[in-house]
Amino acid sequence: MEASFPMKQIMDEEGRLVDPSYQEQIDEKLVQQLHYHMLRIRTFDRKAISLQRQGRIGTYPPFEGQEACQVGSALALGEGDWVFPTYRDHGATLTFGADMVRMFLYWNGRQEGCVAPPGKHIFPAAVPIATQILHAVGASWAEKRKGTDRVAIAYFGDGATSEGDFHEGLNFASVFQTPTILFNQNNGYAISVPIERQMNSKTIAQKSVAYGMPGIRIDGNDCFAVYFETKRAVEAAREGNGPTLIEAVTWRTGAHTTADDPTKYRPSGKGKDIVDPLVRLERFMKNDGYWDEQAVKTLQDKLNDEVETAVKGMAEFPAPNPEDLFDHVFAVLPPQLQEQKEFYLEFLKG
Amino acid sequence: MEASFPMKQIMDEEGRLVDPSYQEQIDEKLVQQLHYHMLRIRTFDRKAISLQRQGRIGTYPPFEGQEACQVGSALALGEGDWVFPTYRDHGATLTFGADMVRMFLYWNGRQEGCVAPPGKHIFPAAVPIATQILHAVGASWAEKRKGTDRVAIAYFGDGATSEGDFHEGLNFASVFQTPTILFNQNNGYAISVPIERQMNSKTIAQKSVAYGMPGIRIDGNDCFAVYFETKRAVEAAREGNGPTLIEAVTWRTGAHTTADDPTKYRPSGKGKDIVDPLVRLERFMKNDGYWDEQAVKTLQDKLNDEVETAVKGMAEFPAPNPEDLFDHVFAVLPPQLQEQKEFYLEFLKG
Amino acid sequence: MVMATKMEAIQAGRTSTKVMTMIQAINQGLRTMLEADETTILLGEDIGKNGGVFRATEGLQDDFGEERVVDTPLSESGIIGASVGLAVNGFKPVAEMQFMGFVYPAYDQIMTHVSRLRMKTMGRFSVPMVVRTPYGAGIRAPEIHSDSAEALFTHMPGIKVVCPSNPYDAKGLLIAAIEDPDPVIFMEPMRSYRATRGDVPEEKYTVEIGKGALLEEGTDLTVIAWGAMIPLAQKAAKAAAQLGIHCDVLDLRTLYPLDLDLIASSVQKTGRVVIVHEAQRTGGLGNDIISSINDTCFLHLRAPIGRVTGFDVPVPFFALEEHYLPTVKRITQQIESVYRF
Amino acid sequence: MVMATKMEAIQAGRTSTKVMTMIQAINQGLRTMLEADETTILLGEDIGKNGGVFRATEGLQDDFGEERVVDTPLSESGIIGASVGLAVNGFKPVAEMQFMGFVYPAYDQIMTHVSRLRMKTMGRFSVPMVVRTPYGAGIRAPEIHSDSAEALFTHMPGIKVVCPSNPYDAKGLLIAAIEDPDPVIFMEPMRSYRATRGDVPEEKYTVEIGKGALLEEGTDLTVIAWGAMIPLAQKAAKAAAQLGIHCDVLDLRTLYPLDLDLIASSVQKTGRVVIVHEAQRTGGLGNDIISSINDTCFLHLRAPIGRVTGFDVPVPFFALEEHYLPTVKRITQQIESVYRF
Ligand SMILES: Cc1ncc(C[n+]2csc(CCOP(=O)(O)OP(=O)(O)O)c2C)c(N)n1
Ligand SMILES: Cc1ncc(C[n+]2csc(CCOP(=O)(O)OP(=O)(O)O)c2C)c(N)n1
Ligand SMILES: [Mg+2]
Ligand SMILES: [Mg+2]
Repeated sequence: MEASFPMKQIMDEEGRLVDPSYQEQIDEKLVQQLHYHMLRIRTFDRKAISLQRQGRIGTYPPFEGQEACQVGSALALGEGDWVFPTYRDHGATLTFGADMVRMFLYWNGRQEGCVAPPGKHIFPAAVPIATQILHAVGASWAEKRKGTDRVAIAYFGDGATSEGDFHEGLNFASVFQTPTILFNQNNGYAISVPIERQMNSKTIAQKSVAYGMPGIRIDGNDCFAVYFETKRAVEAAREGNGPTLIEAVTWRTGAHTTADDPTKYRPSGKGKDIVDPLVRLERFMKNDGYWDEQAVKTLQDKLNDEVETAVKGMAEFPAPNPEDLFDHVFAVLPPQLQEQKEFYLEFLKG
Repeated sequence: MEASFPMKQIMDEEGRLVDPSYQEQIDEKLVQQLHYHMLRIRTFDRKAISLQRQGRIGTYPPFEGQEACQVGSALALGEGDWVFPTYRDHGATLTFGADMVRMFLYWNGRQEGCVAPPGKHIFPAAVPIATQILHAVGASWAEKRKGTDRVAIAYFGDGATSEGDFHEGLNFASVFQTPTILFNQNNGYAISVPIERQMNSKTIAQKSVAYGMPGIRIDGNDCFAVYFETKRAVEAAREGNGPTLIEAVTWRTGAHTTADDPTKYRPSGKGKDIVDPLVRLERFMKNDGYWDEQAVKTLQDKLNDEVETAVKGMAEFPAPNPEDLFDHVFAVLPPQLQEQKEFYLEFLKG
Repeated sequence: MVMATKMEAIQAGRTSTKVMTMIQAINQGLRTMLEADETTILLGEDIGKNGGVFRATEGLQDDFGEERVVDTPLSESGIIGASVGLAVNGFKPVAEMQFMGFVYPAYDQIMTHVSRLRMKTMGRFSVPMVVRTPYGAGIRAPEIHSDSAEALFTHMPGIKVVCPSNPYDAKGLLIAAIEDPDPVIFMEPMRSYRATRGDVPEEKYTVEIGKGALLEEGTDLTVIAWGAMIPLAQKAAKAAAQLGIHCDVLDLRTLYPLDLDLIASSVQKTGRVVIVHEAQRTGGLGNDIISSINDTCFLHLRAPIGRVTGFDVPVPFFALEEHYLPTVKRITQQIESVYRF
Repeated sequence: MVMATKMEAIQAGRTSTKVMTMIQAINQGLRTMLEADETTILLGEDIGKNGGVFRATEGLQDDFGEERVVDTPLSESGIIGASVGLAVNGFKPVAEMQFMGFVYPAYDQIMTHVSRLRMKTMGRFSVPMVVRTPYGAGIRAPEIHSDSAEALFTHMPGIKVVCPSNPYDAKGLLIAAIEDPDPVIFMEPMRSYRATRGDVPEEKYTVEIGKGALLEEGTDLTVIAWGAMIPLAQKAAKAAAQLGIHCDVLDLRTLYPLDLDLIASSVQKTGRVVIVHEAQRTGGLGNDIISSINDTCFLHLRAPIGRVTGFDVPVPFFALEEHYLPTVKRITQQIESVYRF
């Protein structure tokens, strides 16, 4: 069965195109875009880790190593599409247009971090594993019903495939032929549990067979494979051909979260041979004449500034307002909740 | 994908062996056993429907048309194995050794109907769809842990495959390589919903691919195919080779339950061409010289008697005891429940 | 006797009414909203071709098509989870859970998303949806088909819970629920589906969510109930009247948010209370009502509050359900004993 | 000050104790039962190699092997459902739900099988299992990681619910839970995992399920709490004492079945009550306690029962959690206001 789902690669570890049929489509603009966003979200990610260490934000789940997955897939989407991320997919949402200040706020325990920019269809990160898959199915079903060509993408990990909602989501998507991209980042671990103990199937892509759904396994550290295969799935969905399951094989370089210690469960050396997706793209850029040392330095400076500005934005953001505890539970506060709110605001005064 | 899961048949609709390699294993004893049990449970089933019509039992879900599935699979089990039925699998449990009086009691709303005979590992019928699959996985896992060669069989319908617990159950079974037989009766409908709207996959057997688990599709109206393929799966499980998913394609001849009207949702004529599994076996018996008209008549009389005696057993069973409302919730009644019980028994007196 | 709900209809000058059962009223409510609002979409198991196992959706797929009255796979979490996506993207899903005992597989979706999405996005996204579900015992249904699980939802912030006792309220509350900007659990007493009949206006109308009704007026004691327990409460009140005990009978109609003013004003008048519900006593909504009375009526209470509820056991197989359920006799005795305290 | 739990230890003549945190006591309790009973089997996400996200199972897989300390797939319904099968077939599963907010996907299995199997088979099959789960807010955890969902289980007949507040009780109750013939939800206040320390006997001992403890003795008012709220309740009682209000402080320890005798005897003495819990007020266990006091202490009550609870909102993101949670100040004020009624 594994044989039916070989891992698709467009660019190898050395940054060489292994599938020359893509040569033409890989132009300057795409390369720079991929590079810009991957570098940008990495800058964000590393800053977030250091903020957590300083106690300036809460527990944080880094995505380093998964930048090709997140940027490649997000760039394959259109403006009006819907994004349903997990807690580890803020690389994708930042690329898609989420606000960086609010991203920091989110990781600082602020609900303001769940509020997407106007017009942007970005759901709050799903914390209960696999639940967002159904939301993506529902939202894209709504687009289909409205007759638009918009799609939804659901991000989820290898561990998520064990939950009932993964299954119910894929079944709904296939039965109603919703325009949904089921984008799996197989980073080899669900916290400490390696994929071999998570499932007995050799691939995640083969799970598509259960739903009579197209499935594909790609090298998730190859930003071109991610970009073009996601784009293919998006186009199929737009054209009314229903959902696709994409397994992007990748690697989480760091800890599950800043509260996690991977040395407890990952054999030392495991993953060391994996070429970082950003390095891989840079090799390609160097090989193919896209690399401009000075421009990259300038870009890095600019990104550092952007991130620092966002950190400042977080710090200067209005303090948490206790009224927000009450005001958004219902469209209109029920009387007993109104009473609780009044009681509490009074309490705070005295 | 359908091609990878062709429907296995040993005997065709005319009662002729299509796979002669089974000739030797199909002996007098097996044929008579299959026939005896299929006739027996059909007699029970028809009686139950008529009891429901007379208001002597509650809503009843008939299994007519699925006798080959239920008898063939139950006979493939060993004494100490575990059976996890749905509400429609009392044909299987009766064959495996459930008590007929208690079966009637069950359908008359008596919890006494859930009490399996001593030593018999028969679970109460699962009402919430697909939940029992996990119980079968757990119970057979326990056997594996104890080092026995016992197995568990979980019965479930085509509709059940849409539930999260189906998925979580098959995943657990495959990850822990439990000795579990996942026996699906695909009778084409989940109440009113046809399989084409339940799933987008062409077969249920192909869902095994998602779990790296052996799967097979068989003609569920061919009692030999059911018997031998279940036996093969049971033996594999006993030998430590883990679980198997079996899709037995069959047909529910009657209504979903006595409260259901299939003419509302089944195109008229649909299923009319399906040869009843008992008729099919009888054709085989006639073809192959196993048929003894007189003996079958005698058997039918005997079975009628057995069923009538069981009905009497139900009627004469001690009346429901209100104390049973309280006494089995915990091993020891907590004080507040004890108080509620005392209050109520007092209330009943006056 | 004050029939508050009928009064409302009459006050509003609605004359074109028809006598119907609760199940017919629900069917009409759904039809009304499918007609009135294009975004209304019905989802559930067997609700389409089959018209629902209780026929609540009978005829609706024929008239509104398979895209608006959708037979789904057998997948409760799927139904609710997909409805979240539909609801945030412009639709008004009305999802049917075939029986309340089958809502549990969807509990996670309701608890972690349906109820919290507005809060966590500060209103940027919301989930205006209705979960319809038949509940309760008394019709000799199989195991798990008779649960009464309101307290699992009244404890869940962000969700409203509604439970009509008669056809008029059923239609009016259902329409109000579908029009509500927030998610509503709509509990239908299946025992009353065909057992209750009454005048129901043919046009569109609403019964306000959050408002109970005073069904009978008395001075001595307040009986508080809802849904399938209302007819029993009314009969018990009648029996008590013959003993000289005159009761207010309150039909809560909405279980969250509770109509605390109605409860307080009645209890402050009578000083005595009997609460009736068929769910288990421990953790049942009766406890919340007692607490609210503790908060608002402490100095008015003349006797401990009495409760007639299901016992703290799983809803039994049907041979024993008559022993589990409150009965008119148990309620009457409780009224008497509270009165004589 | 009466330290009931320590008293028990001393009375039993246990001298070999060690000061440890609650998480260490839980780890020891698990180890004790893995040693004492071969059928004990631990299941959960990340409990093996990783030793649990809070290190509750640290070292146990190393010492007892992968067959007895099992890392499962990410599948809560799977864990509980498989445990049902293990439990009926001779094992004692101790399942960990990583956080209480992740028990909801398993709610169906717990509600329809774990809690009902003994009842429906009249004892032929039973499900002796323990579901361990960290609960509660206050440690700046992400969304859904801070729920306090006891009321969803105390309302479920057939399940016991236990919640220790200190290391001694944690170990003793955990062992009692594993030895119990019925299923037990074992709630661990994660905020107290490392914040509470105390003497814990090294040997095997149990704390009886169903019995609360009187932690502080007073005459004026009864403060009732459990789990992570106990340290706050104790501090508030101390603050109240400085105002001349002397409180009984009850640690319920078991949430179902409640120790109604303990509650009644204290309230009949003091006549005034403040209940503290961090779950939402509506539907919270506080309501059950109020009802039981209504039943047993009506004539003794001198003031409406006060409550300090979470508000009726989802447990918020952590920037607001200090506003959601009861505080010593809120409790102290409530004690005062009930006392001055
Ligand atoms: C329903 C549920 N159970 C458990 C958790 C705790 N948890 C958070 S992340 C995680 C592992 C997820 O693994 P995977 O899906 O592979 O995603 P990754 O973290 O690798 O990106 C777990 C168990 C949760 N968030 N939700
Ligand atoms: C969780 C749950 N949801 C809904 C139901 C109601 N229900 C009972 S039987 C049934 C259809 C089951 O179909 P299938 O699995 O194909 O089995 P069959 O009845 O055909 O034997 C449904 C929806 C249920 N029992 N449990
Ligand atoms: Mg992962
Ligand atoms: Mg079926």
